[in-house]
Amino acid sequence: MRDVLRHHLFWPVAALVALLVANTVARPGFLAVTVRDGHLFGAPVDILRTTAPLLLVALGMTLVIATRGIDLSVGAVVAVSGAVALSHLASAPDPAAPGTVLTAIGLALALCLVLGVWNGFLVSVLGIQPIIATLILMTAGRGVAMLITGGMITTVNSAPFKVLGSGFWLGLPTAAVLAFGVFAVVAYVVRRTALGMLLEATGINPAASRLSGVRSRTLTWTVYAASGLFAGLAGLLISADTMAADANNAGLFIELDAILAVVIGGTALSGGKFNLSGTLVGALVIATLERTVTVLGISPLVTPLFMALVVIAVTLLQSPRMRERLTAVRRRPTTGAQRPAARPDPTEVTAG
Amino acid sequence: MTTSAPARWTAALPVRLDRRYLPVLGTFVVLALMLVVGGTRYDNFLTPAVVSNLFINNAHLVVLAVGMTFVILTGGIDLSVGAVLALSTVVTAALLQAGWPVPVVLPLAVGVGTVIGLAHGLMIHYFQVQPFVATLAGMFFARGLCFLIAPESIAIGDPAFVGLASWVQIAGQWRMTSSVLIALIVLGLAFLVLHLTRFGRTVYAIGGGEQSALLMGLPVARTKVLAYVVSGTCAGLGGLLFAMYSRSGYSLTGVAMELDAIAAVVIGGTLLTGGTGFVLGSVLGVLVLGLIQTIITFEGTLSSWWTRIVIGVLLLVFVLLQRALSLRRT
Amino acid sequence: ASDAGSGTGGGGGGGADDGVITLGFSQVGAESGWRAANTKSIQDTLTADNGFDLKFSDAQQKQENQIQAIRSYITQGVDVIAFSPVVETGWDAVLQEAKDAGIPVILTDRAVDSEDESLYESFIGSDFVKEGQMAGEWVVDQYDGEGYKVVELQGTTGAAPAIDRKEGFESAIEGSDLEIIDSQTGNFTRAEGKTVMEGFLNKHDDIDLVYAHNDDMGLGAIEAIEAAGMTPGEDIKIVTVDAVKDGMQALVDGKINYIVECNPLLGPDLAEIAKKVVAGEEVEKRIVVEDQAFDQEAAKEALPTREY
Amino acid sequence: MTQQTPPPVVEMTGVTVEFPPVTALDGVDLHLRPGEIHALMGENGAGKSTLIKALTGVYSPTAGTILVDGAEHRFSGPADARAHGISTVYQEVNLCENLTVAENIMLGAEPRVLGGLNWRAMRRQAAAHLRRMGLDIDPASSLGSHSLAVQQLVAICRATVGDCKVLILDEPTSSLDADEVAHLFAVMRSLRDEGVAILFVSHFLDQVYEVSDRMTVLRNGGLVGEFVTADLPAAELVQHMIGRSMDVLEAAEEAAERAERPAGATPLLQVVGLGRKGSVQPFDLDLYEGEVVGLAGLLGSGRTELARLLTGADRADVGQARVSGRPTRLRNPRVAMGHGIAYTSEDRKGEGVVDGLTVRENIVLALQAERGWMRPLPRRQVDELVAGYIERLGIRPADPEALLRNLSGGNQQKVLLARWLATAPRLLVLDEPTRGIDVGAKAEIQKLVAELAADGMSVVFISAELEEVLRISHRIAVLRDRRKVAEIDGDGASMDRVVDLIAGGGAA
Ligand SMILES: Nc1ncnc2c1ncn2[C@@H]1O[C@H](COP(=O)(O)OP(=O)(O)OP(=O)(O)O)[C@@H](O)[C@H]1O
Ligand SMILES: Nc1ncnc2c1ncn2[C@@H]1O[C@H](COP(=O)(O)OP(=O)(O)OP(=O)(O)O)[C@@H](O)[C@H]1O
Ligand SMILES: [Mg+2]
Ligand SMILES: [Mg+2]
Repeated sequence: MRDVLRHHLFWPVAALVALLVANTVARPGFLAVTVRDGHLFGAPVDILRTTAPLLLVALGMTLVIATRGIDLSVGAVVAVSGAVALSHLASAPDPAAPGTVLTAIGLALALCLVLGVWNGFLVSVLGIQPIIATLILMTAGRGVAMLITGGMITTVNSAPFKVLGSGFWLGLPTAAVLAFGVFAVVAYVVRRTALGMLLEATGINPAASRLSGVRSRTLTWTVYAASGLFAGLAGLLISADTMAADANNAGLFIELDAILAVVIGGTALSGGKFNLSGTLVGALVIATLERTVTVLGISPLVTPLFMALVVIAVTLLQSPRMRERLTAVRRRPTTGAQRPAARPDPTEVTAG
Repeated sequence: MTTSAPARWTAALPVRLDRRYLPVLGTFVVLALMLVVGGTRYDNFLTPAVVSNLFINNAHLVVLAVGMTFVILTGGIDLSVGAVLALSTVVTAALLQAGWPVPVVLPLAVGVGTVIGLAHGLMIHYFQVQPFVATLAGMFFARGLCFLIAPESIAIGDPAFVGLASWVQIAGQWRMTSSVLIALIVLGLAFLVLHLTRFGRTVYAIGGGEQSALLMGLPVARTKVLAYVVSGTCAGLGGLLFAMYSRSGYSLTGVAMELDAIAAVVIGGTLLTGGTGFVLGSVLGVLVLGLIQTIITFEGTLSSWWTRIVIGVLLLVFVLLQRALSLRRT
Repeated sequence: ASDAGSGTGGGGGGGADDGVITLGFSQVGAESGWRAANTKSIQDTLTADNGFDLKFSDAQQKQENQIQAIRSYITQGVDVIAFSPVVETGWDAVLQEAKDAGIPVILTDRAVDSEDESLYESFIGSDFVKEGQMAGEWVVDQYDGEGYKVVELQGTTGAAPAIDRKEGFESAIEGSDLEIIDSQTGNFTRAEGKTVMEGFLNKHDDIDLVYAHNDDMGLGAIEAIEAAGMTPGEDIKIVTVDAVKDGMQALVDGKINYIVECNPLLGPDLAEIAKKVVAGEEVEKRIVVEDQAFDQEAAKEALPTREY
Repeated sequence: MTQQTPPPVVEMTGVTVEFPPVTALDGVDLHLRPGEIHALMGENGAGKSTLIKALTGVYSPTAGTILVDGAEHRFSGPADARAHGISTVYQEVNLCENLTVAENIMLGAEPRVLGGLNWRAMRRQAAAHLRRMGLDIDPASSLGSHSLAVQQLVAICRATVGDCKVLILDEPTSSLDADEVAHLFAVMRSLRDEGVAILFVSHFLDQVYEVSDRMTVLRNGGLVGEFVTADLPAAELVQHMIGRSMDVLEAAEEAAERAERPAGATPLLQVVGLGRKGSVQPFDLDLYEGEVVGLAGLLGSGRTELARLLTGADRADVGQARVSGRPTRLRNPRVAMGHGIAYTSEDRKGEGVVDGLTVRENIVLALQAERGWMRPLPRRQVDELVAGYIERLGIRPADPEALLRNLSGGNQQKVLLARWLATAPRLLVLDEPTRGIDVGAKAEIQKLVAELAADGMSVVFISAELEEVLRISHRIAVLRDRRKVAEIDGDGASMDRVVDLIAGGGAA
């Protein structure tokens, strides 16, 4: 029991469960999943699908944060991706032709990769602080997206492209399969190769890592590029969801959601140890939270207040101080040996 | 940390221009450059009116940036300032509308920010919640309170308040509002506090290494909490200034203004990792952002998207120039 | 920069002498397709050919940017200032400055909440409350007596169009047996419209009608309804405001049942009023653009010539 | 004892500190009397630093009492302890590099004027404190621009500011050279004579014998006993500390004597006129396989800088380098590593440990970085490698999964050594590798260096301890004022000769 409580995923998972319970109380059939035309339907499936883009963005964000960075531009990249893909489709004679769709996807992803590389260049080569380096693209990126769409919302009909957003694959939403698949592959690669450790070393002590021969610059560059690419993919999913490229609103504030997901998942923003499984849970919590607001019928006027309270509750429960209290209750007298005040380092969050 | 390695060598260089001032100096030089380029490119650009307006339009942002500087110097961040500013405008407008007297309303509006800042500080220090998250929650919270109090914008008609807000001093073309005066006073106070008090130096020490500051026996807990209180209070005051500026309270004011404040601080040469930077730099940062906006308006032919792209490009040019200038001497 | 000294004073008259009217326009932003159409209409009308020198600035939804832009226009000494206020309140000071400088001001799209009407020459735009009312009246007219359950997709919380369209709709359905069972913000966007509608569908089994504060959210709702295996426009009726092209197309396709127009093409009106104002003619204080409403028949006729 | 002993100013009894599952301190007593210098002795990881932190409230003990001046106290932290007259210099330099030297010394007891800091008085007072410690640096310069040793001295200055009745120094001498140590001891003695109680931790036995009056010995978190220094022979002390007899040590020290140097082939690394502006003057140096080259010099003489140029940690402005006869540019540490050149920095905290990673990850870091991320070391191999080094260097706790930040200073140093040994370099540049390492382990490391050289590795060895350098080096390069001034053969070198060269006798 103690080990369960001390596990780094305990509180995020508990929050997720609590939200699902709240939904089920408000709406008893909430968790029901039905099969229709061989596809799965129901609120949980919806949640998986809406989690997809956020998960991708949060994945890139986790890697960037591991190197002590941050990527504010993901929202803008999402917009660019959608704008490029849909504009290409819209200008093609037959938007439904597989070739056209593939070109559109390829173009969008390629451009987003370039944007990520650009961020990485500013941060790793020119040494500009990540928040400012990515703020530049955050501002200009949406402009670029609008330039591409001419400020209008570009809409198009293309069944194969639409599959990305609202199609199904083996009964599951394509978007979810894609995002969770990419996530799994990346998580596997990061953890099975030495990438994870080298990223963490770079994030914790850049000077020591450099002296140890870690290619910190290349690594940093790579994670920004990856973040751009994943945001681009997220942009495709988002634009395919409604088949519209909305340069202004697509991915608006997704960077905040992504960062929140990363943090709820137990990765410290100060860099170093990161936790991809936590990010996954974090993204699910946020997507479920959004759904909960609707299902509980919370008035738009108090929605932000409600979100704030949930976030505060989760983060407070997850805080080292609180954990210690809670485990202390269980372990009784022997605890309290280590005063947390002695180790204010926030990376402690991941240490437990 | 990372800065220590290059710093080793320069200590022995004969030229003794303190490296710490270079980023601020860089900002200043580029700011001057921008003014010159703007002046040659547009008519009526280098007039006292434009310069006065630069301050009048950005007084609230100056105050926000000053508060943000404290927090960033400790190595933290405060994402709530935009929302707290909005809350303060809404509180001001709602209370004035309800007929409360100005002398009561003003401290209340600022106090709202102080209380939220205190809550942030306590969460961050005593519960070790990461600043980003704690203040993000604070941002939602403040925004939520705004909507609860008044979703619609409320005009401020209170003559006393309006009188306070519209006090304009004209010396030739130079104009000033009381907001600018307040902002400058806040700036001066912040400068003094940061450089001449133990609290101020402890703020820097915490940014240099919280663990070290703690082992040095400095009052880390109090200082850290206080830094967020300062930022919250500044946000509250910023709200008041914004209410004077716009003579209204509106719950959607200041969306993403925290980014402007952060950008201003960072452009001013403060490191987000904490411990290095100057509050005067932050004000230069605000002026840079304001100037970019002014140039955009003077350009006058940009469509919405080009506006954003140009802002991005100017920001980039600025950051690159500043970076080049501050790297010169390594 | 030599004549800057008198900039705040006599700039107003000076520019018009050469027959070209310098007009400074401060747009809210580019937050929606509607806004883009509005901007395009203004930029296309106020051209040099039509005798205008347009100075355009985008405030990116920030009031402070807009105030700054207006101040800047005053110092630049334009002939007329026009703007779509981001917020209704808080303009007295800067409008007073414009008035002192002798520069007339025209409001477009959104009004300002000012006691002193002399601060601006004229307002051109739609009446959001009326739009909500029109939508509500049509719904009552069509479905009263059937106990319809309505869900509402609100615009951005706190934004004037959202507040007014909600109010107008509510007042219109008062007394009928229509009931708004749920209302949530979709932030005027398609994606959020879809997500919120999904939530509504998870939550309620008995939704009969969706009232969306703009077409985009309505289009998002269509996606959600289709994804849930129902037919939009039949199983669940949809009523929206705006009448942009995509919305009209959906209306023609039968996926939307009724759209109240909110006309973004304010350029020609603005040009006309600006010319009159500069010429010193009297203009009406409030020019409400006639908003049409379309049912499916009307949409079929209108769609081919739809510009935006 | 015949003399009347004053009552202890600090009395700790039965103090226990746990970091579950580790018990770092188990019922330890400590009596600290006014006017004495009290040495706290023990191997790496024995619990010395933990005892100090328990006293000053950084950790709160799970059991035991702490009496200060006869009254029970539980301090809430260093600030609180300081307010009660206990000032501490912790093991790693814990100052703020971004602040000026003056601030680092004076903050907390800063002179004021009109309620604000009085910068001028602050600088003046700081300068006075620095001078007392024999330091002549600008108080207005930023701390980060100084070498670790200077920072260490500044930290000590800080502790002696204001009136303190207890001064705790956790390994203050580990990065100081003889001169500085002498200065420090003078200061310590004068404070003692003023009645201050001083608790002193050091791994240098001769220093302990030179300066301390009494000592408390810890082993494995437990108390061995309290002794009067004069009554305890060194051999017995070591036995108390390591729980084994001295013979083991002596055997190790024997083995550490430099082996015969192999006949000179082409140098492994040859540098000609290598230098960097503001760092070291151009110098020539040949490094052969199987040879240990020691660098000797005073504090700040440029040993570290020279080492950094050899290993690509800093880029040289001028000069050439040849590896095995082939010209190359040591642009960065990676390039150097590619040539088999490894460098352990003297700045353990700043440039060595990756404290959020585990022992295992820290040990394999350099090796893994060299292989690239795509070729992860097989888990089995890693486990064997790590277990091997933990065993060989006596890293404690012997847990590969322990976070490095939870290891004692000396054990962290061993981990760093293991990191570089794991890469099997051809040239190993060790900058203060024995810093903070206990007697037993130090002998082990010296032995290791000798063995590595015998196996054909080339080693550059930097240490503040001249004897150590003399004992194991085949050749010694002497630096003065950032310039290489001499190169002498290890066999012919006597202590006096090297000291002469280091001091330079006036002429440059
Ligand atoms: N924060 C911590 N968490 C867990 N274990 C710790 C922590 N701090 C110290 N320890 C453990 O407590 C033991 C004692 O460490 P301490 O730092 O007191 O040793 P020390 O005697 O100072 O050694 P050294 O001479 O190497 O500095 C070590 O085994 C160490 O691993
Ligand atoms: N006693 C001192 N007084 C003033 N400055 C010093 C002193 N000692 C060192 N420094 C400063 O420290 C800097 C770096 O010295 P460095 O670390 O290279 O020397 P070192 O020979 O490696 O000595 P050590 O490793 O023993 O500290 C020098 O640039 C010098 O400015
Ligand atoms: Mg120790
Ligand atoms: Mg050195």
